Amino acid sequence: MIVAEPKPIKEVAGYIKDCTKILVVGCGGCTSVCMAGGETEAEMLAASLRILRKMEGRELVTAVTTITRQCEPEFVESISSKVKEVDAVVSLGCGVGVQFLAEHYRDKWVLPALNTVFAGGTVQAGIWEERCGLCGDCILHLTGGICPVIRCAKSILNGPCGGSQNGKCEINPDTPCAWHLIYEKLSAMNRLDLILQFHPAKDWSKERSGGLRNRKREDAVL
Amino acid sequence: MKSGSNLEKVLSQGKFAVTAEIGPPKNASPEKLVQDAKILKGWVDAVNITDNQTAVVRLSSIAAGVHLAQNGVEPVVQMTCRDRNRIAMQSDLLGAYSLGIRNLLCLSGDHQKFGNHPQAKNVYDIDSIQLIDMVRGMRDDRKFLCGEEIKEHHPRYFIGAVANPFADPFEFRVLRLEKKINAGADFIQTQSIFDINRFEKFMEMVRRRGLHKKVYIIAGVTPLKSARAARFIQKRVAGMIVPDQLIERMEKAGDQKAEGIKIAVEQIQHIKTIEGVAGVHIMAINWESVVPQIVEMAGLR
Amino acid sequence: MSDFKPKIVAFCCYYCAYAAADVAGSLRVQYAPEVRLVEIPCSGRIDPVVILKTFEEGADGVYVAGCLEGDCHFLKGNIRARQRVNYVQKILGELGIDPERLAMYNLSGAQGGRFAQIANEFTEKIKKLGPSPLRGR
Amino acid sequence: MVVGGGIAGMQAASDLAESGFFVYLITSDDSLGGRMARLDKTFPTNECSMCLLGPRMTGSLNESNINLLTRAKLTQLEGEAGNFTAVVERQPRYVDEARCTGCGLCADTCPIEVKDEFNGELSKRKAVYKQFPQAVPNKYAIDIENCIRCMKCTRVCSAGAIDHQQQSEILNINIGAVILAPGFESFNAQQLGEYGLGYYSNVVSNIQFERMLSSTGPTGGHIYRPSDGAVPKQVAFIQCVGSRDCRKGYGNEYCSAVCCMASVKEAIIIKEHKPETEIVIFYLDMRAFGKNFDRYVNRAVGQGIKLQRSLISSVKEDPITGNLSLSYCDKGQVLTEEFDMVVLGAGVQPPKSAGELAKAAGIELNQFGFAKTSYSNPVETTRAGVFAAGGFIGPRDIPETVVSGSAAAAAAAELLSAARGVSSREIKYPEEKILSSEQARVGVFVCCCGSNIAGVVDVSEVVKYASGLPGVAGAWKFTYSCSQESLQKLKEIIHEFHLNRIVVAACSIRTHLPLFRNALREAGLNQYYLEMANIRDQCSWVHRDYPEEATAKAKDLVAMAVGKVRHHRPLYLKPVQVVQKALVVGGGIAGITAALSLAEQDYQVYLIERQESLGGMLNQLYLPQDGIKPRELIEKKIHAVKSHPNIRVYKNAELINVSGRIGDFQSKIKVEKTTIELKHGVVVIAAGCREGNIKEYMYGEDKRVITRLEMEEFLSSGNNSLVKTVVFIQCAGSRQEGREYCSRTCCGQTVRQALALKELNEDVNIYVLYRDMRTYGFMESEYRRAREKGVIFVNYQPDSPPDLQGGYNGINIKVKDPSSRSNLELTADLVVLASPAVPAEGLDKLAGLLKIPVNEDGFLVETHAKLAPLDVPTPGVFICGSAHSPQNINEVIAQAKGAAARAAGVLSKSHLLAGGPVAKVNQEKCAACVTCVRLCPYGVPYIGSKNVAEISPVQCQGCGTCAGACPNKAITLEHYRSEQLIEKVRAMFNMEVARSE
Repeated sequence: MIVAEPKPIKEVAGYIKDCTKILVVGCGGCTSVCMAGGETEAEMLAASLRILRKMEGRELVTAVTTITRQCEPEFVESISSKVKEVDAVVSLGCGVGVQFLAEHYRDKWVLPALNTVFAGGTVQAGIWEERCGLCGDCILHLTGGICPVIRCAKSILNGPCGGSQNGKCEINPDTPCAWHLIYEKLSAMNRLDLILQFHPAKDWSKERSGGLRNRKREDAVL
Repeated sequence: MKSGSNLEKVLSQGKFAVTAEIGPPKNASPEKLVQDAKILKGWVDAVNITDNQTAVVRLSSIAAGVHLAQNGVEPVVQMTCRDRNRIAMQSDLLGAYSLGIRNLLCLSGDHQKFGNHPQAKNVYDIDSIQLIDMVRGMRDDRKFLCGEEIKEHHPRYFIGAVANPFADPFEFRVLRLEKKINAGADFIQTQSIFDINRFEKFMEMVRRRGLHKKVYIIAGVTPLKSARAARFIQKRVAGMIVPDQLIERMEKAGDQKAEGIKIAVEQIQHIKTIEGVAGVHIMAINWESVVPQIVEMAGLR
Repeated sequence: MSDFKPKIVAFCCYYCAYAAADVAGSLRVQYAPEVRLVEIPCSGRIDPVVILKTFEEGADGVYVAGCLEGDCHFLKGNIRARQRVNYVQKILGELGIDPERLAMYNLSGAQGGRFAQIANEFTEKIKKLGPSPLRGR
Repeated sequence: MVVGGGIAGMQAASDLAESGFFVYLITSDDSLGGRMARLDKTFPTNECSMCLLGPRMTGSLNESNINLLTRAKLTQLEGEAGNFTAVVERQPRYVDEARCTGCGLCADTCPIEVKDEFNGELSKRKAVYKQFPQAVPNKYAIDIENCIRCMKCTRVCSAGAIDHQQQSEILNINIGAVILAPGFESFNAQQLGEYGLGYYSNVVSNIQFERMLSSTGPTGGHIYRPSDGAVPKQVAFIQCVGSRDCRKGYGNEYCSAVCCMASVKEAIIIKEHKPETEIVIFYLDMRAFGKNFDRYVNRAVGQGIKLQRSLISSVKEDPITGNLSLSYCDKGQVLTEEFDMVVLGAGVQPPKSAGELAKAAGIELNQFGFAKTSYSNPVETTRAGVFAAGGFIGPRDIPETVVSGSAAAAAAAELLSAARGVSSREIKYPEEKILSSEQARVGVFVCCCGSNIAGVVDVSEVVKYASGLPGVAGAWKFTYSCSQESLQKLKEIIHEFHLNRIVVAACSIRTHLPLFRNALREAGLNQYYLEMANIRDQCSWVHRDYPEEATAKAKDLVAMAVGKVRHHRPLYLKPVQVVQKALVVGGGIAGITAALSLAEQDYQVYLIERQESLGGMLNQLYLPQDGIKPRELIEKKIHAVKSHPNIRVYKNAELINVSGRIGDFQSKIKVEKTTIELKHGVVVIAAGCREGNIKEYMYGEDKRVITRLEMEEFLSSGNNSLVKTVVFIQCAGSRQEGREYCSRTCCGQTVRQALALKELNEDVNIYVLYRDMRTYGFMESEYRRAREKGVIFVNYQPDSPPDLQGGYNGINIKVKDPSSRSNLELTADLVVLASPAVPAEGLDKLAGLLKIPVNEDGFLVETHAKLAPLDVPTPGVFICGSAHSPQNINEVIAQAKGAAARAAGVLSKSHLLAGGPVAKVNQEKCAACVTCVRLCPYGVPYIGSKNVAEISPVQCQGCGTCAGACPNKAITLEHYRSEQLIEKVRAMFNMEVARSE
């Protein structure tokens, strides 16, 4: 899932300082699961913004709604009547959600309430961690299912670098060295040959630096 | 001869090579470099120039290399993968060669977190082994990384790589060394050795795989200035092992600097006896003046 | 400030805090009349939105009272409640509302005296802090 | 048939009805309630007696399997166990119960006033009357002896209920078993002229005093001197009036067991009303032997109540001031003190009707006139199929009365197990109105609770305020909202005003929610359309000195309840299957008795015991008690257990895990090295107690110092020829810091051991050093016998305990005798310590497994100290025996049987109802984030085949932890949904805004 985290409330309050009516839109997808943008957080943010306004002595009218996923035009459209009523929309979706809302409602300010941080998963209740670098050219079959692109601070493909010690990355003693993990995994699976292979320079054109990526599935296009 | 550099000549003749290392200044003046060149001239076979070491901005390693060369010292230009993509790197490789640089040491580079621009975006378009492969390809296959032919005047570097016998997983370090050799490394400079036993073990594994016959291994030595410095390296620098008894010895010594020099000399003498070691690389950062003394005491000149 | 009569909402779990309040009653332990009790089956039921909205409505102070730690009728609800209280305290801090206005207490169902003591203590604290910045706005 | 409408009778009747029997509950009174209805508060929790009783009475009346007959007497019992014909004579009430609405107009118009015996004749009542405001059934009755037939009542009664011509009727009722629970009476202290009751107006009996304390009593809960209405400043209590007195005509030989605590309670209540009152309790022994009693007494002493160990021989009145002077002996001196008021701690005695009833039922009475029952089965009378319960067996407090009611129910159910379910009836509520779409019309009912609430809170003001709240269709004031009359009225108002949401502002949901929910159901409303505001326990009682603030708070609480109830939704309960088997933990007398009772009632029982043999503590007791030898008793019972086809015994077995819920538990037990899984519907905890360690009195240092258990063995060996002087030291390790409770069983055991010694050798010198001899109840006779036999009892004070020195000739003991203020020096061959009874090993762990709280002393905590002594908060789990608190064998047996009856209430049903306020998933919102799955302490939620969370309403315990964490608000805890809580809070602030505007 896409993992996001709340922006400082006062920062969001700053975005909407000139608004009197806002719609706070939660997302029932990834940001719900990572407890950053579900209805609970949407309610929390709305209440927080109202409280800040109240303390300024000004009123802020908020409406709160949550849509199943902000990254689907139909769901985005489903709140059009509510959007019409307000000066601005505050989205608790990921960066995708904010943009989908902004694109769909061209004449509305759509403001982000979250910082979208990474693609990852729940390693334990309340703790999420990055796992995928969205590089567009997966090499996990070579690395024992451990991604060096995102889990190595240098994204090196022929690791580990010299900074690997006691299985930890040099830049953070709490972070495991991805290449150490790869080494252990491949060694346990008796496939060290994979790590000994020279991994040639990667084709990064499939990564974000290759320009806006899209994907098409012909038979699904309507 | 692959490159025709002095270092390559020394090594290929089977002589015990001596290299040193200097860090370029954090300014635009060649003064310090010229000074260091004067000190080192005649004492060493080549001198490494670091590439924005620890991710701190310094005078470019290629330019510094040119200054050294102009002052009679053969440089080993270091190149890291942190700050340039494959285009910039190949461009710089062409440029450096045109300025007379012949030795190149390929590294991935310290993470920017440790430097003075932790906010910088790192590149790591390619990694150090890919860099070695790329430099070798330009030399041997006369091709750019993309496969395009270098029709004439292809750069022919004496390709160096680094090895850290003190990083983990230990057993894998030799395998990775082999990977670097396979990618095209001609010589290897190791991380500073304090734990000589571990280095012995490392070399034993190297010999078992016959790697010492495929590559020149130059062992890294760093004279310790003080017990405090030793302690700092032990605790703070990733990928370094400093045995406690070494620190204790430094602490007990009356003149810690002299003791540091003495230890370095002893280490060099020990290293010289290890089969498969082709030379020493003396890394006396900010203490370049001590290099001649060590070289002399160790009986290397 | 002496005539400031704070409005305090206490979210009390049925098994301990509410029961303790009843015991305080049967023992006629007298305590501050400012506290308004809202019964919840377990302190673990409390959610951050309810707490924050209680402040928004104008509460000068809010506390959640559950069973003693380790003695939760529902095993761990009171631990969760404490975590959520901590979370809302952080948000209150961000909003510029003294996090001290929110507290978590633990007591057993038999501790009528303790219930009264908590009510008094907390009321005193809120009186010292003065009216909530949201009061009357 | 249950004879007696007091708490014992009601308990027996309701347990039987729960277990699938049809019960005739007959009482000679006009109302249910018995003695407890006369009490103001109960010890040691100071809970309002009527508040506890009210729901019970209403519950008994409303139970469809109980047929209540008032003014009815059992006159004859023919046939045999399992098939009796009971002849019941019903006295006319002269008021048609079916027609009477309890409005009270008849009493208002009645010109005749007579002394009200219910209030101890301190006030008057009419000839047509209701015993007390909360009477159940809420029907008037005519005292025909005093009625002059002026017919005023007939004319005023619009319901046409008055019928002076009513005749008594004789009913022949076919029944299987009879439980006699006619209760007890107070000793009439007028018989003891020296105390002046009846002559000196400021001398009152304890029952009169209770009535004065009661807010519905003659003085409305205020204490005034009867002579001049002044508030008394000095009050004396005289204990043992008519008890522990073997002079003919001076009362009874036995100890009445409850008066010490009752007086302490009354004293504490006076202090609560008027803290400056000086109170002295004159007593012989402070018999605070029950659970948490000693703490209660210590609290009284802490509040400045003086306890004076002195016999009062007479009371003298100053005829001018009405003051009373008491002379007593203290530390060798005779002192005289004057008091404004004297309360006599009059004891209890069998009801006057006991003889008549015994004759009718064909049972024998004991020497004191109580029902003769067996020590080994304390509810069994001399006639098969006839059982006894409550005060009719002997003096006892409320929880023991409740226990005996349950025990008698179990005994009857054992006898009649074949007939279970044959004649029981299902309750039919009117069909529920479907209201979910209708706009909320809230009815607010504000209770005065006599003066409990109204004495502090301005109830009328609250009513007025409530009626103006949004959504409120009307507000009403009730004197006692829990009375039959009020409940009836509530139902009528619901219909009349088309109410669909109800707020009752009264007392605690912990005691009264079921009652009002039931009323809603009877009115055709979903029971969850109710919200209560606790304006008594959490308002009027705790803000007594701030009536204005209390009223404001009550208004807030009412507004909050209204705010919430408007957002209530109807909730429904679903039937779920019951595993009709029991797990009994503990193979001592308690566990064995419970197991046998359940097995006899035809339920499968798993009995597990940690030790390698059954029997527990009784294996170590040799001396007969009431003619029964504990070891023989236990051997007989073990044999019965082993041969019973319904009981499976696991020895060396330990409960290691329990999951599931009431009706469907899954337990893992470890038997030696194997783990066995058992399924059962209930758990009975009978883990017992053990002898605690003693650090004092040279125990372990000198072999001549032994514990009471070691003494049992010593006596059984018969080898005691060398012993010439024996000293017993009581309270060795009990009633001290860290173990502030009484071990209860020691005083009786000491007396038995002393008598056994004397029997073996008349010449042996025996001294008993004691703090209070707690030979309560009939044990008092043995205490007296011991004194007659020459056993010397010496009192010691805890601040100067006996001092022991080991010597060649024996153990030298020095003890200070506070009555003579001299030091007594003794040399003993043997010192016997009354060792403490402490919780069994592992009880805390067991409690943890079943989520049962333990008290400061390590014993299990019951749901309610008075009315639910065998239940614990975890549904489907029951406790009995010494794991509850230290007890004597007959008491343990009664508890064990009682627990069996409580358990049978669950096991008798094939299905239980589940659901209601549980977590519910809105699957459309669920993002399957797994938070609830990880969080639930019971592991209930799971991600189902639809890839969203599912929560089974049967297993959900309703804590709402998941709802509090759900990131997308997909989970709601019904009845406590966030919006309901927020609306509840908002209501209080909205109102404030409205007020300021």
